[in-house]
Amino acid sequence: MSLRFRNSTALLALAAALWGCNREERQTRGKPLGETATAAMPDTVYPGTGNAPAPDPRAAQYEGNASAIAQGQMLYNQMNCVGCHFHGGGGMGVALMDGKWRYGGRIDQIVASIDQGRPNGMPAWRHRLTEQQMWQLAAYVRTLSGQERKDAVSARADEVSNTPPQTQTKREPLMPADSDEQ
Amino acid sequence: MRHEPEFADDLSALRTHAFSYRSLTWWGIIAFMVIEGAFFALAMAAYFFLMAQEQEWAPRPWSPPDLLAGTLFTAVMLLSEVPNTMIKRAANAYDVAAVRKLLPVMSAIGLLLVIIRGFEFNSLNVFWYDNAYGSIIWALLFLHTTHIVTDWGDTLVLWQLMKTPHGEDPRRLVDTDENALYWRFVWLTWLPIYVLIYWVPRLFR
Amino acid sequence: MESLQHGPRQRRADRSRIPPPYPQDQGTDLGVKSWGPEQWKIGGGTVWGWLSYDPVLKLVYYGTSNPGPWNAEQRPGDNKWTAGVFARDVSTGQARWYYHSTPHDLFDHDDINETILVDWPGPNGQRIPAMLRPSRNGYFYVQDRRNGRILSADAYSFINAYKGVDLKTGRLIPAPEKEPKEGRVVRNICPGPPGAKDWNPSAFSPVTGLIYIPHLNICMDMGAKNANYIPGTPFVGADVKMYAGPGGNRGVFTAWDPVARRKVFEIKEDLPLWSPALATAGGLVFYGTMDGWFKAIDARSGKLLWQFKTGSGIIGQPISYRAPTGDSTSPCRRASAAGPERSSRPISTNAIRPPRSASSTQ
Amino acid sequence: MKSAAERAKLPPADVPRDGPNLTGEELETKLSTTWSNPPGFVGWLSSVDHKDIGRRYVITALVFLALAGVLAIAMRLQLARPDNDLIGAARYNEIFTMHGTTMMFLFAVPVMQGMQIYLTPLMIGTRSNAFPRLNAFSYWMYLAGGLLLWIAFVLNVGPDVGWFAYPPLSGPQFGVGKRVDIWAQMITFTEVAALAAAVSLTATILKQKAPGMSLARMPIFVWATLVTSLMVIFSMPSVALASGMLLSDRLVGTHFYNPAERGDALLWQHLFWFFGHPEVYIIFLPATGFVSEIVATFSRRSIVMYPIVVMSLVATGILAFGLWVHHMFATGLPRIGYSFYTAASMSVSIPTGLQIFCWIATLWEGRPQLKVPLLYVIGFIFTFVIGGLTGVMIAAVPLDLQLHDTYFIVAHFHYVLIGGAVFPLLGAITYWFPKATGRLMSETLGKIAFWMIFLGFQLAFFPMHIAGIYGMPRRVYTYPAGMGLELPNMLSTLGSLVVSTAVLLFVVNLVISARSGRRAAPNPWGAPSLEWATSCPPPPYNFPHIPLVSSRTPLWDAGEKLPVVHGLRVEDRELVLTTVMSAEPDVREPSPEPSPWPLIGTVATTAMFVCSIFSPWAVLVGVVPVALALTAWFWPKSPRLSGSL
Amino acid sequence: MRREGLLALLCLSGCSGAQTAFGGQGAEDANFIQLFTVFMIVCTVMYLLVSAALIVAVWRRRRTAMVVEDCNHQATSGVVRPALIGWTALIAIGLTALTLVGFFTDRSNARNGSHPQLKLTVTANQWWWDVEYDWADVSKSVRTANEIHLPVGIPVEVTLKSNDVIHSFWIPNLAGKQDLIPGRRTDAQLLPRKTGLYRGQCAEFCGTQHAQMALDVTVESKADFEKWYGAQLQTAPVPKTPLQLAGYRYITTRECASCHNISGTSAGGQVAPDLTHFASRRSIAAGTLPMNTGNIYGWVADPQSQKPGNHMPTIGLKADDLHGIVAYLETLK
Repeated sequence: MSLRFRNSTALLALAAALWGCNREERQTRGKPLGETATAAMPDTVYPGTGNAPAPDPRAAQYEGNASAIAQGQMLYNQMNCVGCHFHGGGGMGVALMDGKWRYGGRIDQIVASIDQGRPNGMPAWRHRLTEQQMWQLAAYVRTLSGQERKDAVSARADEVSNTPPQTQTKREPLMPADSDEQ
Repeated sequence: MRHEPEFADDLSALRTHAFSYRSLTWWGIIAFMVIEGAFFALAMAAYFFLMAQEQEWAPRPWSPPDLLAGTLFTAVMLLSEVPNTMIKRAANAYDVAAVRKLLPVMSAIGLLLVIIRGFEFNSLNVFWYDNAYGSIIWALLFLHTTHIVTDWGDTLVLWQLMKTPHGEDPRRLVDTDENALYWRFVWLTWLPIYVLIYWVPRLFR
Repeated sequence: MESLQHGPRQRRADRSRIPPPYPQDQGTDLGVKSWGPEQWKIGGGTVWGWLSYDPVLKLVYYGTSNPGPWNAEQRPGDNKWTAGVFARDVSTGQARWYYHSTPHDLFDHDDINETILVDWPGPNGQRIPAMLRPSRNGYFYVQDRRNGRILSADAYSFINAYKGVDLKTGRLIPAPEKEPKEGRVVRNICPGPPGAKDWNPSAFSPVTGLIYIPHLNICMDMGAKNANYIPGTPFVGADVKMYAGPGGNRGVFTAWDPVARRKVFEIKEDLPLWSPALATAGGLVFYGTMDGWFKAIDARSGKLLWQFKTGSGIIGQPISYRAPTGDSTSPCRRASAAGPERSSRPISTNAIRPPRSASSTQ
Repeated sequence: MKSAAERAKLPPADVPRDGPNLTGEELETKLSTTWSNPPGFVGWLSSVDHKDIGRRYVITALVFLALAGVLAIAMRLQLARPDNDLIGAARYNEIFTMHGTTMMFLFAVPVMQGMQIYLTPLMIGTRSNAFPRLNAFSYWMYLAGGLLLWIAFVLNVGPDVGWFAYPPLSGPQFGVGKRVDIWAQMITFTEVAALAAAVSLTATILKQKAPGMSLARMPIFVWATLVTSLMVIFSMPSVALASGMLLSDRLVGTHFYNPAERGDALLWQHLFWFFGHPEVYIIFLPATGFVSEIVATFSRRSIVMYPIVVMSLVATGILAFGLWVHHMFATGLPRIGYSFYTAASMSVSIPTGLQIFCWIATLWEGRPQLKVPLLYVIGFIFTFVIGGLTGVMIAAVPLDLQLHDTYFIVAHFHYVLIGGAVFPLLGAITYWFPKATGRLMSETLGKIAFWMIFLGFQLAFFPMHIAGIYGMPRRVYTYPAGMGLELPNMLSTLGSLVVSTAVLLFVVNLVISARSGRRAAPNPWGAPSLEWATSCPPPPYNFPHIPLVSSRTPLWDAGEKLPVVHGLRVEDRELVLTTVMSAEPDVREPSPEPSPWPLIGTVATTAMFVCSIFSPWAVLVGVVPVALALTAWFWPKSPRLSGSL
Repeated sequence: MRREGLLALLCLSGCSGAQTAFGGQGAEDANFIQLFTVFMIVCTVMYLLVSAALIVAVWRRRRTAMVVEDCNHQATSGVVRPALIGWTALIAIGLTALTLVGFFTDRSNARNGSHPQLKLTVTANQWWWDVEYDWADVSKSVRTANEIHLPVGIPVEVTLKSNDVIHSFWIPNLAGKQDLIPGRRTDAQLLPRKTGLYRGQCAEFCGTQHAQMALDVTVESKADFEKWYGAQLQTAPVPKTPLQLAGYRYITTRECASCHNISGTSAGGQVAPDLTHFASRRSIAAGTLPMNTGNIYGWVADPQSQKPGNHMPTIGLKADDLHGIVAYLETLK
């Protein structure tokens, strides 16, 4: 085999390796042992047109990660989020499949909403869920409005069919966090 | 020990092409038919298996598929057997001119069928992601659609091929004969699927 | 139903001295025994909806709500005192009798609907103090309000979730093929969770002797699943998809003759009827629809006399009163749904629980 | 030589043909120029010579055998001690899935089909397989499927749900990410490859037998090939449909396997095992073909009761489709159905019992020469019969309920697959190595390798019976101490090390003998069948003149001179078609020339399949290049007489 | 054929294992051992026949062989045909006999399980078992996890269902395995004949931690069973010491209550093992670790290191919370 051919295949394999290996990584332990339970969550709700705070480093670990989204889907059912938010359509709770996020649609902003709770009935889950679980839940919630990559999302859950397959949900444009429109 | 050849009989007089079971490609086409036949038979077995799981077939509130598009498709398909038989006879009679006239007709019929199939897909009254009933109905229709489209593609390629000087080669007539045979297989497999998609959901309401 | 952290306030084990009408309700501590261990504490069965009071018998009648969670497999047993009707002594609060209309409720069929107290023509001419109730499970109960015995129980709407009410034992006969099992959906269960008629009360007209029932015609697919109990979150455990029942209409306005036990006339409405009815002496019956039409129909024939388009869906109670002008025909006022118009789902100021629109699931 | 166009117009009389006036050296040079591949790397890629394709199939399959073998060693090292932490749970699950999938889909079936593609034309006396381009397409699709799976494994996106991928574990909710999609798509590749090869082999056997070779005179290996190919044609669509439905469940949200929407998890098991059980016979029957050929040659006599052996092959092929539910005895189906499948599973061992009788009778009647291939056959009989008998045991429901999904089953199927298929394969490779390379493998190295493999195998896999009875379930990455499993697992690990060194020795023997083994005469073993009538290695056109067959053992009955037929064109690729039953010459069939289009078609199909994992629209968009490639593949090149397939 | 004889022959190391198909303590498993013995005998005889024939065929030295060198490689001696008929008859009879024996064993198993006096429902989840004892009087039902107590000699019917993927309920000492399939209800019959401590394990690959999904089975006398059952009916004891109170307060208000249930407290989670009588069990996390204080500490502090990939998160507890939790958990006898 000519030298050039061998080099090009090596390069190709390296590039492919970088693409592949983190998207399916199962991180089983969210937090190294011994750290305090939940570091104070920076409040990422910012009024008016202030610039958004720097994104949280943990976001990259959970966004578009298939195993985090699958865990989030399981927690979404188990922690009774379905009871209020249904399957994204909303009922007692707000709808999660539209792009309207009054308290911010970024993953760390959603984690803040889960952690601190929000008016009109959203309970605060701080100390009732671990931080890793909240991030997994936020990762799943973002898939309801099609924010995540389609190849990290599962088409359906093993339950009654309630929405079109998630691999085909349109990506909703994120409304700016402070838009007053409902 | 190296064997010396002892010449028995001379085969130079044998013909270089033959129709039906004497042709090699005929056995190839039959093998592909058996494969796709097994595919359809298993898909229908899955259909009945899922029907047994459901309490009511065409489960409420999904109403059974509308009949118009499906029945129109079946009618046109059965009518297409007339030009299909004519092409087969023409090919067997080495009538290249007739074949060159009929192939565009078959291609047009193929196009018409594909268009009707488009209407069929949105007359099913159920989506593939609604329930297992919807999934198997869409699967059966999708499988047969790949079947129709591939054979329509073959007919188009054959039509273009026959227009070129290659059309004179008698082997191309053997190909036309076998393509006509395969077309017959396509609408033979459609009949049970038509009953399963359009009529069975009506009987068990 | 929303689960409460420290268990339902209403229920406590009753030592009623007079035995309830039917053997299924007799026994001690049934409120605890008919549940799994500790499950009665998170089992729901609170009180909401309509109360009636009989000054002569000095009894208060009210219904109890559905057991929690909706997934019946998680709470085996009859789940006593839920989805039934209590009759209590108004001064001491002791339960005189209790009738369990939907034991081991599968489909969120609370029994909180209104109980209309009437004098029922008894067999040999004497008057029986009875009570009429178009229940959520789809049966029109006529009971003797002294001891709760069932006089008649007929379906006033299309029902396939149950097979009927056994008048001897008073027990609802279930339909086993419609019982939801965890992990597998059961389809075409009629009536759906809001019941054959939700909380909106019907109206009895002494003039025509008919009961005017504005109710629903909604069926559902229901998939049960393991419900997790976290105080402050809905304790449901069921995926429900609701759709129109047979006939394609989601609402029906029925005039029911309780004595002849049959439907006199019915008006098919496209949207489910969540508005209460009002029957007046002038032979008029009023009700409203979800798309804002306030309708008046003739009490005997059911012919639509006039209708008036209001600003939002009507779930308020139309009332009539005599105006000071002394006019014979009493003009009527109706309380339309007040409150902010939110994504076309009217929230009435006095509604306890926002009704579920046809498409959302629980 | 005239250009193809002029040759087409020549009157038939003066077209050069082989025969008494054109034979020997001059004929062979003309034929080799007609039948050899175009020069250079592109020529190598567009080869349609069944010998090239067969050799590539076998070599690629052996590479995958080695890779899966390394994974097997990793698993054995992890299981050597209780509560071992050499390999984590997730990684171990990936490894056992890759081991199972590679062995079943990328080694066992392809290596058998590779041997069949290589040997069938030589054994029935023809110059090429029926649809040579389809054959080339089959190999490229197989290679693409194998690369897809292993590149994914290297990129940590390998499947981890077992080689059978039961939903709902492999379903959209619990089969997280793209792992199972890649597994299911690999199934589509290997199934297309196997079906294409089966169609080509069936047509070859039915239509291109040498004149005079009626069905009753076909070698038993060719019978085995025919039965296996028909089994592939009937069983592969089942796994294709099942994996297609799994892919649509996972990618577009259909509900085939979702019990909540009235689908069913058992639908997958029915469809998968309807393919699964015939597949293990697709792997086993060619091995019986090898054994019949080796036993006949090394007993110096023809097989005893040829009709019984052939009928046993056909009976096994048919019965194999009737007993798939014995994989599902523990799923709570009605018990009456189970007793039917117990009886069917028991009855399938009768034909195999007859075949073993006939082999032993042949050895009894003949004068066995204990060469390496015969040693492997004897090792096969000793090992396979144990596997067959444990198979009879687990066919009974009460036994299977205890032994199902334990290491007893792991022992059973390794006995019937390694014992039943790999031993005869190693014997067959040693037997036909001289024909393929022109050199003999060394006997001493061969014998050492055989005894190490045979004894190492028993040491590795017999203790697994004990481990299974002692309650060790399958697919566990570790087991607790104190259950009596320490000793069997340690023995198995030692045994597996012995077997792996022996296989290494076998490969060394292969490589050394290919370069410097003793030169082989055309028929080094004195075998009876036609492939030994031509030189070692055979020329591109296999036979200068197509032989005329008059008995089951042509070379033994032909004496000095081999009767041949002649009159085939020399400057165009041509072979003779004969009637199916009695093989009378019927048609002179032109055979397609080499073409790069099968490879280009494979690249287009691969692009479509792989991209369809990531977006369903790729199926519609990807069809266009595939259609263009196939059209170019079938479009006849020069206005010659030759057909296009 | 005495069963002990066969056992001595076959088990190399100690065979009184807690999880072995050769235990024989259950009715179905005893039938299994007898049937296995019959099959072993018949199969060994057949194997010896084949091996003998093969060895003789290869190593017999004789003058006249029908080989190609003597130009009569087609001929076969007269004995071959009758031998074939005999061999076929032998196989057919052997297989029919084995099938019938198997069929009768199956019927006797069905008879054993026909009148169950104790009903259980086992629900499999990803990587733990949820066990419920069902009685006509529902308020007497008991819910526990990863362990089963059975009275000896009483036929038991276990209804099997699954919340996620396919698992397999298998206690080799007592009976064969049955799969637990989501959306379906299957059932298994147990009839324990001998008291003892046994171990069952999931036998169908069910995901990352399939290997550590075991359940402890205790077969005891009727009296002991009644005593155990009475204890299981009680709600959790009230915490006494301040450390236990701190643990109680943490568990019932923080992460633990979202998943676990402790009857008698406000912790009502239904999606993880029931902890009401946690300390009375023989192992932690479905047979992963034996029950002792050190293991409780190790498990609660960092479950992902003991059973990587399971659904119990590592909370990263502070030291005093951890002490409190373990102290309270140990009171849940």
